[in-house]
Amino acid sequence: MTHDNSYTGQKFKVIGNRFKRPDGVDKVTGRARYGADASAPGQLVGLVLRSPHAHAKIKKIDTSKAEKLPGVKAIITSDDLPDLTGGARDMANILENCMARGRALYDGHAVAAVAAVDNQTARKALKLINVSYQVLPHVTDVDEALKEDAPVIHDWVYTGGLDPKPTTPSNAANRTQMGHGDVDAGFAAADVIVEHTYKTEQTHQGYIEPHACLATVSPDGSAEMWVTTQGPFTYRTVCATLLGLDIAKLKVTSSEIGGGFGGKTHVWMEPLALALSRKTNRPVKMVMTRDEVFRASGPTASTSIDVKIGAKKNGKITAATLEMRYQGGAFPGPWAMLACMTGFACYNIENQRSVGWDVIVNRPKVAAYRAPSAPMAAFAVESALDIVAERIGMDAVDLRLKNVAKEGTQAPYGPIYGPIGIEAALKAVKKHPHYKARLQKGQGRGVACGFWFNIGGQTCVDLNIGTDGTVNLAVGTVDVGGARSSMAMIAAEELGISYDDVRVSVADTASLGHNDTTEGSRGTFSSGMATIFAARDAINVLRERAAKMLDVPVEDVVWQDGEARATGKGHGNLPVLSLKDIAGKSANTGGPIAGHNEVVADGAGMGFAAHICDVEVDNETGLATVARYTVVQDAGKAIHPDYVEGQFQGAAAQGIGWALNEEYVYGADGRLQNAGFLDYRIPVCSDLPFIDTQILEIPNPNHPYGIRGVGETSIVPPLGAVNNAIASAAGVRMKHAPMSPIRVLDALDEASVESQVSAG
Amino acid sequence: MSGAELVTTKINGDVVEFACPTDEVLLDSLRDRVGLTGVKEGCGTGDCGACSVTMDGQLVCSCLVLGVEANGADIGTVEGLSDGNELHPLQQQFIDNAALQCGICTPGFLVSAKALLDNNPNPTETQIRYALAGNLCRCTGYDKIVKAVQAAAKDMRKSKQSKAKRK
Amino acid sequence: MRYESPATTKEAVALLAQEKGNARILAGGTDLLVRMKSGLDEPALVVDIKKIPDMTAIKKTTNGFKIGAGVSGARLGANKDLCKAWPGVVEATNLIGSDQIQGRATMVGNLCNASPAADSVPAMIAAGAKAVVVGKAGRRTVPVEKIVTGPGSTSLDKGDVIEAITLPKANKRTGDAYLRFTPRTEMDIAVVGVGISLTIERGVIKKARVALGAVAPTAILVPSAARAITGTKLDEEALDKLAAACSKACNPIDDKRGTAAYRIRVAGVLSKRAAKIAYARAGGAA
Amino acid sequence: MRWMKPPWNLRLVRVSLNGALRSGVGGAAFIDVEAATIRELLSRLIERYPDMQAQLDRGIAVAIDGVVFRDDWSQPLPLGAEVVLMPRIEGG
Repeated sequence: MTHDNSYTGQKFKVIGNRFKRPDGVDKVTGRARYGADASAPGQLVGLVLRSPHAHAKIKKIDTSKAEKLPGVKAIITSDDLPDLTGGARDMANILENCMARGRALYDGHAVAAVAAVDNQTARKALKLINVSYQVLPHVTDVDEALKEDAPVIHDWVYTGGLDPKPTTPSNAANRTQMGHGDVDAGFAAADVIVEHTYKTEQTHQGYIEPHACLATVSPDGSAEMWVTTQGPFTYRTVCATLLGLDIAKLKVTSSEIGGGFGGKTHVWMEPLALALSRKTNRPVKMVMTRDEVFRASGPTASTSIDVKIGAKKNGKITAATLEMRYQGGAFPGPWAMLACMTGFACYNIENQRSVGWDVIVNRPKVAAYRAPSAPMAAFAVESALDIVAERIGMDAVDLRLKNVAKEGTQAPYGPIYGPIGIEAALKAVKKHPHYKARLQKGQGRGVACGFWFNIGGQTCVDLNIGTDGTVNLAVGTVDVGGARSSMAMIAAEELGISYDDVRVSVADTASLGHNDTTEGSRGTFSSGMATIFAARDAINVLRERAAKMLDVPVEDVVWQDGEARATGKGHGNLPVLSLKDIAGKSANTGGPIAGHNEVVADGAGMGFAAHICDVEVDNETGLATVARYTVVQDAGKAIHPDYVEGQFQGAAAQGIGWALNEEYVYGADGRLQNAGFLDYRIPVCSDLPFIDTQILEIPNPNHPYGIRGVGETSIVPPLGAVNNAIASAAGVRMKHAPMSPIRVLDALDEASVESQVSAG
Repeated sequence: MSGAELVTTKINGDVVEFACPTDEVLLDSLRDRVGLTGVKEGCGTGDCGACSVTMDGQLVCSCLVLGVEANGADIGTVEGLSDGNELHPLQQQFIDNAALQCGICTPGFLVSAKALLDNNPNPTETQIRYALAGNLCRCTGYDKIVKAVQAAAKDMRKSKQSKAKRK
Repeated sequence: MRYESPATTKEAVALLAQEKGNARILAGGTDLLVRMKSGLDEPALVVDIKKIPDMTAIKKTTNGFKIGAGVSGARLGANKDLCKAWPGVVEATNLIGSDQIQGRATMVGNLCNASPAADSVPAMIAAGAKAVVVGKAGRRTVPVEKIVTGPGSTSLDKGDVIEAITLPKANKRTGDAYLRFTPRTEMDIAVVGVGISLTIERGVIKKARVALGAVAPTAILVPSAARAITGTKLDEEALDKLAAACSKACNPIDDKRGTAAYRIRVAGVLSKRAAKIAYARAGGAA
Repeated sequence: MRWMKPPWNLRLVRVSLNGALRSGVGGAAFIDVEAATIRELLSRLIERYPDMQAQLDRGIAVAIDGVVFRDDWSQPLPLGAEVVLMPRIEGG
């Protein structure tokens, strides 16, 4: 049965309220079970030996001593895993990232794994494995990797997207170009042209729960895995493909997930746990240490970006270009392409071109991180826009409004936008009390915008009605931040019953059809859509059953406010049947009552946000502190406003951390120097103010409730907003994020030297 | 092989005995030997606070205490916060204020916030923020957490007053 | 690994002296356990000193204070007399880590970990703190600045245990302060730390001690910085000289937490700010 | 109008291409294809430009009048619709 996904403007009773989440009690009492909280009889502990070198040939791995240690049950290296190098490169890359094959490609790259009876024994065993390395030249910086004398990391990588096709391998995996119009003509027409290069350092998602799994493979080929993941179905497909298991025989159960932000969309050590279990015929539990999470699970790209914007004196942007270099770690990725698609997405720029280079370096494989690739491009664009505004003497928000993207604007990646919310967000900023508030001495204010596509994808849900009229809803997207609550609200809304009568669970891969990974802000949009349709299917069944109970044709039964009533001539005195009445009699009217839906949730609504940021700068130390922060974002429709606000606040906090202090620091030896929460400085509670939020609701026309995704967009503006605020507070325009005290003080020094020179 | 010792300790009011290797940290003893998996490991180096417990009333990271040090001590974990069926005001306010998203940091925050409010029933926003600085949260931006602690502090002061009045 | 928790300092010394393998003292454990987790340290013997009454007490003596080696930062902060007499020392110790870390971490542990960036050490040095060292040869008293000899190394012999830290009696006209620079407000390691104690008479600084952290292989006492403000009323000129002397005394490195140039610069900035606080605490008018 | 509409008497859809996808069709910014659905569109494209297969394998999406479709290849292509072939995107 196909359903119409158009927005209907229906009036809501349940949606928009702030209910208590169903998993709340479990999570405040410590009962909720996360990745590392499961155990199985006879389980072994799996640990990974990792490369201490940024780039090295693995000459020999001698495991003989370790194997002899009592309690060691299995040791694996790439020799124990399928060799996929001849086949599809993407799968081979995933496996090679999980376990080095012949070469260690970054500090932290797995070279062997051990399963032993306990953690102490496994740790000893790792020390007894003898790996002979031949250290190779390495490169970790994105710009250095493109230089002619840089070591070329893979001999099979030829830059894609070039014509003619290159004949020598390169660290540039791909060149992408997006845009439209005639940029040369546009720049020729400009009164002012601003051109700068920006750099951003590598950051990590920083979820508090390390990767963890418990894998069991039986000799008959069946297998189970309990794992913290955003995509149990994807993990199943990938692990089964990598290891040659039957997809249906591998049951993956997603645990409660302690944060993901994109980092738990890729497999890391999970295939190793399955391989160790297969070799030992025992359950194997693997939990990464924090050091391993930083060194060997995907951070986001570090970048180097040239931006050029030309504008008329009246503020109209005539042309804009981006030339961007994004490193994807040791393997090719889509990251620069995403940057090309998002960089100018907030604006209506007739002549624009975005060029992106995906670059390979000796760093861990980059994974998606909340609106992947967009924050860095936005840092460059939003910072440059403020410089344009300053040069032409225009208010920076007015400049943005003058060029803002609207319904009918062509996106950088081609299509014409439908109804979108960036103009409304900027107008809301101008009206916001924060924007009008007086600044304290030493403070400055900045505004910046952000965009993220949002996606939909394959989704299915099962809705089962119990004989007492309460409802079980099984969804296949995971609950990273209150999704079960939103889904229960949607089911309750459709069925016309109370929120408390719906219980939502995240299904394992054996209980529900394929669901795409919970990424791209798709959870509430997609599973919400499937839940609406499943509930409507269930209502049709309920009407049929009511018709039987009332002995009337089903066409005469309508569903209203959680009740079936017969309409039409002669039915006036028939009883009204509640869902509970019908459910109670289901055994005699045809058996269990359920609704199902399988859908490709297409038509995701683009997300836009505008942020206001006040910072205070200590001119003597370069320390910038965020004093006040406001997020304005279009949610389409906020199902559960608490958790929509929570997404806005969390995304903004991550963006602020990125803007101020978070960065991977590599030494000259190519090793990561700050693989821990002490020196990788994510914001602590005392670093932040309350983060004010304003939810806009501009319905997505392609969702019955008008839902857009909300999870990612608000990590995009903070880098620009913070930079613009620093400029306003301290008079320096930063070109390198994070804008740490050292960089800000350097900029202040340069500015004072320049002013002395110009004064002299 | 590592030596092991028998440890007798009181955890959430119950006397518990377990044997643990001398180099094992209390976090692992609590999780793997006593089964209290509400105590979470986020870093193992005292930088995230997910493993916060109280030891003889003092807030500590259980990843930085040896299991054997718990011998004779009184340990409090998130599992001991609620009074039977009744949630602690902090637990209730964390739910009511949507102060958790993924929830992995929540047990540590609750234990730390309780330690704060036990010492200072009426903390300022700044005092709350600094007291909770040892607990990392990556989902919420701390906004709703601070508000939940403020609300719980108010609840606790009220219930203390009404108890005092009844007496 | 053997775990021992002796009841006296003498027993602790004997245990440490007898051990043939790697022996470690466990006070707060906030550094030791991190090193053990990462595999950097694999002791054969750990001696927990927190069951030794002498090591877990804060005593007011005729000469000042004696603070046991096992006293945590939290207990230090709760001692009103100590907070009043040596606020800079207490604040410096309380800056180490979170409340959770404060529940365990000790001044002596902070000292013996021998990190150049240890927060309590410049404050102790500025305050004229001494370490009571007990070893095979008995008890001796060593100025704090003589304990650490380089990153990760100390002047202590095998079997030596620091039993306590002593602080002199604080004069009413004495004030001390410690400031550090970190990018985050909490949970961070000093990029620069400055401890200053000074004594004034009618607004004029009579005696001063200035110590810097995180700008050299060890925390350093900077007599030239003390001279820059001695005999002054901490006017702008004195402050500038203080800053210059502090910057000059720095011998820092570039590392993941900061550059040498930044440390040199900010050592001067913080020294001025710390001096003003210490001066006000000594009763000097701003 | 960004481009001329294709003649109405043929069931031609004008598809614009972006970024790396253009290299699959010899650099063209747009091409006219006779197709009633996304599925037909993609099969015609591969018939005419075998190089497009690699791009398709890497993942693509089709925007019809601004609405992005990643998976539902049965979507009809209305006459006169604005059709854009773009890379398939994921997220965090």
